[in-house]
Amino acid sequence: MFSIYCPYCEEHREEEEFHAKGQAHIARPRDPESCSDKEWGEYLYFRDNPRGLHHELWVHAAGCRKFFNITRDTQNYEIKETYKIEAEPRITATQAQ
Amino acid sequence: MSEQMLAEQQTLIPVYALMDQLPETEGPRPESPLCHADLASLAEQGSREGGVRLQEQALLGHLVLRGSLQNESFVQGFAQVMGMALPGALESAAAGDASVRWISPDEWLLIVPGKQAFSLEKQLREVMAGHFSIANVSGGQTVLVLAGQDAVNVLKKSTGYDLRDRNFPVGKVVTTTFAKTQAVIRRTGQQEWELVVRRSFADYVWLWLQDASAEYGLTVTA
Amino acid sequence: MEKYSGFGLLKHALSYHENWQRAWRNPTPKKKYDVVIVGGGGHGLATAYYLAKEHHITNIAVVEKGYLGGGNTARNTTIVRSNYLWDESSHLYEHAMKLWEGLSQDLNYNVMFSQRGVLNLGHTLQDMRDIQRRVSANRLNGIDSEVLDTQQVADIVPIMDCSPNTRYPVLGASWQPRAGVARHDAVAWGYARAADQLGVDLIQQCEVVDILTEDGAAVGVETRQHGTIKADRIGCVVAGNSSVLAKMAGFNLPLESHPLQALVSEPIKPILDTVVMSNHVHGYVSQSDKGDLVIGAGIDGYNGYGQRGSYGTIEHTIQAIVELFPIFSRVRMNRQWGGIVDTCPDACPIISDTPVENLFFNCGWGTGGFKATPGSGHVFAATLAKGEAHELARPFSMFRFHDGALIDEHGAAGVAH
Amino acid sequence: MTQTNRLPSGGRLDRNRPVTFKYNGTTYSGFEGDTLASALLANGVDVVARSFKYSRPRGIVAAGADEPNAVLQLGATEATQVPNVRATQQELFDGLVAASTNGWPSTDNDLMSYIGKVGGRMMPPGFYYKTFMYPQSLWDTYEKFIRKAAGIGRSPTENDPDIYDHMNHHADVVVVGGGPAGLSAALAAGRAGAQVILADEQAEFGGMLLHSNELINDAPATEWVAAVVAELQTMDNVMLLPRSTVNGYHDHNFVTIHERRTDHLADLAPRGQVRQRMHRIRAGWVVLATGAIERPLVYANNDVPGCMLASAVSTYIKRYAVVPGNELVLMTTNDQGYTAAFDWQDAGRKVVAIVDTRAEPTGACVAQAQQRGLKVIKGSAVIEVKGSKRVSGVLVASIDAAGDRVTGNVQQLACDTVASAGGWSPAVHLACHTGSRPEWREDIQAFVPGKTVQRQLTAGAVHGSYTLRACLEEGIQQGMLAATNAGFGEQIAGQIPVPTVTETAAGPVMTLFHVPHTKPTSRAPKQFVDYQTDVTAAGIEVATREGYESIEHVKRYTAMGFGTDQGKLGNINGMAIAAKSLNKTIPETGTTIFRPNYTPITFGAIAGRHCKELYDPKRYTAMHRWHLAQGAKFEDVGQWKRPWYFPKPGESMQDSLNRECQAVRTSAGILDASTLGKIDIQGRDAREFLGRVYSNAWAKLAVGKCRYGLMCGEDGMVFDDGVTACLAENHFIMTTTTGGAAGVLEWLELYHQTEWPELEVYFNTVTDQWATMTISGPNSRKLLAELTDDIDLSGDSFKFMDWKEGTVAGVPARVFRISFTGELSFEVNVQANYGMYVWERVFEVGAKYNLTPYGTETMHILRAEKGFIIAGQDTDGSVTPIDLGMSWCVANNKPFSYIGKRGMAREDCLKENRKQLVGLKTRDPEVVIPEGAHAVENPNQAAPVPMLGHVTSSYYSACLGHSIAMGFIRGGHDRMGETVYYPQPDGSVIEAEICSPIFLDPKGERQNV
Repeated sequence: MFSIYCPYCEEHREEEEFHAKGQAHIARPRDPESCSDKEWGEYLYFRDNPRGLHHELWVHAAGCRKFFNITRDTQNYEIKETYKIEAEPRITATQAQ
Repeated sequence: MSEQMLAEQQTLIPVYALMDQLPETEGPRPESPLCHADLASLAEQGSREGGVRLQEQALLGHLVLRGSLQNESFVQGFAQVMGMALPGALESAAAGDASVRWISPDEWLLIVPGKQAFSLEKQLREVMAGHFSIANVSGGQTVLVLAGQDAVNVLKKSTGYDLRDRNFPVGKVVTTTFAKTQAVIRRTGQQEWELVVRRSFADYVWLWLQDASAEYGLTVTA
Repeated sequence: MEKYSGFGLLKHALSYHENWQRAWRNPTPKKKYDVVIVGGGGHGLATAYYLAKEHHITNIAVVEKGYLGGGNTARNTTIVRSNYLWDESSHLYEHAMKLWEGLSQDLNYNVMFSQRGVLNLGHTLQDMRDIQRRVSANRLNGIDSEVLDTQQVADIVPIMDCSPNTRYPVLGASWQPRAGVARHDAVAWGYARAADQLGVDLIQQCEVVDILTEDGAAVGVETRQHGTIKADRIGCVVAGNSSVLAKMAGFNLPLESHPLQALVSEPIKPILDTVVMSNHVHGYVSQSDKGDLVIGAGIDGYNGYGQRGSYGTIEHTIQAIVELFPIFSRVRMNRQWGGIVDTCPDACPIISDTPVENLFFNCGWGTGGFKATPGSGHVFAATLAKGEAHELARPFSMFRFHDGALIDEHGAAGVAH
Repeated sequence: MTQTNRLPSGGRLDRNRPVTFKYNGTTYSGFEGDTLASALLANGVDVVARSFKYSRPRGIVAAGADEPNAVLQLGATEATQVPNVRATQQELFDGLVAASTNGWPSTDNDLMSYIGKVGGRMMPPGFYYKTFMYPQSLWDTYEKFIRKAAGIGRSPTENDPDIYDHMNHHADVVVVGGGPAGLSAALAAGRAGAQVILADEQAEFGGMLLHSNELINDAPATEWVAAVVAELQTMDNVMLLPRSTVNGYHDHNFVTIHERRTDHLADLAPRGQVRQRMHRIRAGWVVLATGAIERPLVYANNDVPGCMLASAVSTYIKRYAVVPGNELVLMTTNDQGYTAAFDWQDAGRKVVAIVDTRAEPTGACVAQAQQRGLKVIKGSAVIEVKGSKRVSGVLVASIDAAGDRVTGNVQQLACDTVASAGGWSPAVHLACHTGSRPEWREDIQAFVPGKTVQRQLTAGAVHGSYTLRACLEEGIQQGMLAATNAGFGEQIAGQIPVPTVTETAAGPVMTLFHVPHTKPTSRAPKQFVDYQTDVTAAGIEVATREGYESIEHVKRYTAMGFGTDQGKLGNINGMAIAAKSLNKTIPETGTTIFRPNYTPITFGAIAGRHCKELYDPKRYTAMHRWHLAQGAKFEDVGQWKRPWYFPKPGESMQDSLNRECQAVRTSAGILDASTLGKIDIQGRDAREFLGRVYSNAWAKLAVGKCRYGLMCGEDGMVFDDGVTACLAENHFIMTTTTGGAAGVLEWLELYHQTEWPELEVYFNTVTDQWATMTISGPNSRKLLAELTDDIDLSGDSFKFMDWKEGTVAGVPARVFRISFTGELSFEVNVQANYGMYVWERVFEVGAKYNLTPYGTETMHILRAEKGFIIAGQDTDGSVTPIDLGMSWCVANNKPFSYIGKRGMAREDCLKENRKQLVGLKTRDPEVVIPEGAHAVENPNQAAPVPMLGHVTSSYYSACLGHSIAMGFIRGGHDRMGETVYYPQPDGSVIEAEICSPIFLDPKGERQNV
């Protein structure tokens, strides 16, 4: 059971208040029409799904209803940082190596 | 179309739909979300002093305010009309019989006497400009007050939120899970909490509270 | 290799069980194989077995980073059924079902396949519509499947609360009599022993750290313990690690890996003779031959390779079980654990060639892996042998996520108005 | 019966409170303070179980959570049965009823045991994998016997009368275990001012000190315990939880504690009391002080009743004043073991011999044994036990220093009890729960907690510090450290003195797990490793011989550790034996990982109050009471309770539906539509936003107008629909499906927050705010006119898809002229507080129009007659608006590429012959095609039959006088008039013609009356 820091409520909350929404930083193509089926498919379905550091989107569903990002280790479940939706992660896998 | 006509037309087209949802006469009988539980008569029977006291503050005016703290007219306008400032994260404020709760960085819940909801929304809309919204949800939720020495134990059974004094001082407000629904919980006293719950879940919350209070004794107050 | 039998057992008893042969060898890998299968779980071992048995390719290695059958094969709730909605999946799972039905004899290893029937409960009108739809499709596909009403369900599982006063009353169910459960470990071991017997090298404690390619084609794997192992074709069957291996080969898969938890009660005397599954009141339960109630939980919402999920998920599952079976309230949960399920957006697997030539993937089974084991291995073996997808595997190409030809087994999301 | 083994004095019993209980039908007596196990031993009960594979008689071997044998059925009534209760952990109460589980006719005399004796040799590990295969058809029969033999206790067959609940906590420090280390840790952290929770599974705090002979501050250890507990009780920042097992340690320091509040009082909780409570705790820091579990030695026939752990013998004597026998032989590999013999002697019973496996033991205890006149046989071991239902003697022989083989002659000693002390295994279980692997420590020959990312500390025996002084020291240190880490503690650092204890010089320990026998393991009498699962040393050797070499394989192949004790006693011995037969070290062989629970936890406690009425919220509309009063039948839609239909007395469901439909078509009906999701949308860019999330156009929707919209995913598949009204230039109200409400709001927020934050728009849910009643039918206008004087309802002023504001029954209302039935319809929305009032007024005036309440089923029929879809019923996440024949609801000329547009343009979505939604008319108008039925071209084909698509909605239409249906057909839009076939389970075939899904009033004139 995770204890998650909500960057908008500015405190830790219980996992029950949140929903995980998958990989973060997947921007909708600016011009979908110009995407090939392949490109659109990659956008829709293909994911990094790393074993290790993962930047993921969560929503504080039972709290402030804000979406935000978490950098989490998918192996030991340690949360390295949480940051607002417009922000970039400070901790990345490349740094970790 | 001349600019003047255009301007006229725009003034004709309302930007927001403002509606007084209360009848003019006393005729129509309102029913609070817990009306069917008939707390009033329970209150009369419930003379026994229990470790937990419960009261529904029915039929109040609930307004959801959305806006940015960067929007001065929104911030100022609220202060001007309500005589208090919009509270910061997880804080609440009160002025007279009006109280306001932080819900999210761009959302506040204002609770006022039922009859004031419309006029206040009107006034607020008049002084506020730019990007903001106000939604009257007076019929969509209700306020329950939970008090007594064991109130905190009932809450501990109902939510995983950290209720310790150092984390949850009087005046703090959080939106969190409550049993299998949600509530806006505000600490209003050392042994007193206010729950705002949605109408359609009110009966479930009522059942839950009766059950969770059973071992301490529940007293319903009018 | 000796044949297992009651008589053999007696013979060994007389010699104090001192002369049992190894179920499989512990070979050191050769430099090169015709086919290297990465992943020594049920699916990988089955793939090796059918490659050797039906396609007579025996120069095969199965490389496993841990021990045989140590992944999801060892962690599932052992349910076997084939009553899937869409033609593509039901054909694949029914293909597996037919293999299950003769598996113990085929492998000469008792996988304890117990066709005790599976109930999928319906609790809402939309549940029942979906059930009727699935059953109708199953029957036309030649799969034994029927719709039961509440009373018929109650007759099959008298200990379940089928009364109208539960929160979500049981309105009926779909029933597949040929479905059931099997002994999960035995499936891996049975395939391992049979594959070894046909000459397949099973190499445990051998972790693949890279997939070697030469101008766009896979030529071998680099392993942590045994260096380079060359191969003409490589099949990856590594549930819970698929995306990691795909990355080594330089591409992404349409997968997310999630924790899936399960638990067992203490062993109790026989009380539940069939498998009960409910999507709406989420939980599924059967009773193992050991007497444990084997209970499956829901998938945790976040990505996780930790082989454990959140306690809240366990709570919700137990609540569902107690709601369906109030008499189990005083029974106790003995142990819980978790697996890693690779889930596809359309809840169907990937059995496919890949952007890399000679490299094939069999993954994305989500919660449906164990029940498909023989079928999955069988069609993947054909795919590896011929270098092109077996006809039953064709719809499950990873490239369906490009053209949009998904096979959405999520079914109806839930009724609206 | 008399308590033959009870000492006249001593123990921590309340002798003034005698207790009587029943075991296997016989009444026995004990005292308050007894466990069921201590009481059984006091009464001289030897056999408490039969092993499940060999049906061998089994007795009590341990005194705590590690007991593998004394696993009994508890409960005086059917409803209060509890299977598999560990007698060593069940406190005795007056009227307790217990029974052993296996054995026929009785556990004492079990006929199966003869089969066990004979057939036992036929049951090596995994024997069932090797047989029962031929023929497959017989497996069912084999399985019945296997299942019957397996299992221990039985489930109750009546519902549980007790209740369970949860309580959440946040604590700075959670201390697990109330022994010397745990008590010290709690005291240190408590004094530092941290909020502390101390949990121990036993009724009393103190752990091993409760039966120890050691002195703390020159007084009996129990006095120190009492003092510490007393001080902790005075601290209001400390919560003490006795009878509470920390069953799980989860990620981010989340700890679950199972508190048994009434199990020591009766098997049914006293009225109004909670039987068991799960504490769900978010801990700042966790101090594991879980102690260690003594290792039994593995020797021949070591399962004969009378074979026990040395520490258990001491526990029974000192804590419960019970001597579990008369003549003791003690076998030990270490000094601590001697204590059992001393306690035994002090209890006035005979110690036959102390068999020390060490050639030259040097500890002070050896001298003490000699002073006591006890016979110590050095460099030897008990290699075999004699006796069947009770130990009658032992074979003792000298062994080599490595403990690999018997070196000398065998002598037989008569005795009735064998205590073995093989050293200690730290209770690392909880440390493993969060995925951390234990580490092997060569110096103590045991696994200790490994590296972890949790905020976890350990103190005392759990990480191998076995002496009392070390436990107290570390407890204080770690308790202090935990408090300091949690932001307390500086002020009192170092202020807690370590109590003085007198150390006794201890000699080196011998590493021995498996005692050799004169015969090879395969031929020696059974040497049990895991009692409960009947796993023997020979069995483990067979497993490794067959190539099951990973410790996980050994475990799974032999079932070692799969019992209800989860191998607390056996696993380490099993690993050692496997390692030896593989010529590996124990760490090379590896350990099996422990998972929750530490000890089994009641399902009811995990479910808590979330069952029955409280299993899941029931959501009600403002008019629910009225529906109840009318005897409505309800349908579950999401969490909502919606009226399904309103049967009149004596009506069948179809009767009601026909009546409700006719009322709407001929006069007026009313539907409670309050459950539809409603989202208030405000902001300058609200209109633009709608255009992006709906497939159709919104740019020109004027104030006062409503429009229907389809919502698709990025894949182009429809996932929700509804009507959205333009309340004002920058103000809209969107309706969603009942089930989809929450999802749609989150969907809108997702795109606003992550993709288009620049758009000025706010979304607020107002679902619960409005009571919504749809008055539908030719007379709806007349009816409504009687309730409003400020809304012009005339057709020219109040057009279809208009909305107006005014008052209905004196209550301000928004009235939408939209129709899901095809009839003239007005949807009246009032603040929910007035919903019931207005609803009742409507019925007052409605009587003369035969105003008829209708439910979801009638609504479904009426809309189906009009060919309107229901998202979720006529869609399933795989259909595009085009597939639905709703291209009129797709505006591809919109400047912004709305959600779904690109998805719809993918190759597969454009291909010919997709399944398309059509109407279906059966040849026989009376026949209703079952929903879900699949169409085929040729019903006479053999399976697998190619399918064209399924029926999504199907009803009997009373108004049309024939059945109607909607469903998918491959390329259906181009197949109007063609015939398809629906084979039925009973072999019959329903023939249907493909037609337009609009069965009634295709021109839509009815709503213009």
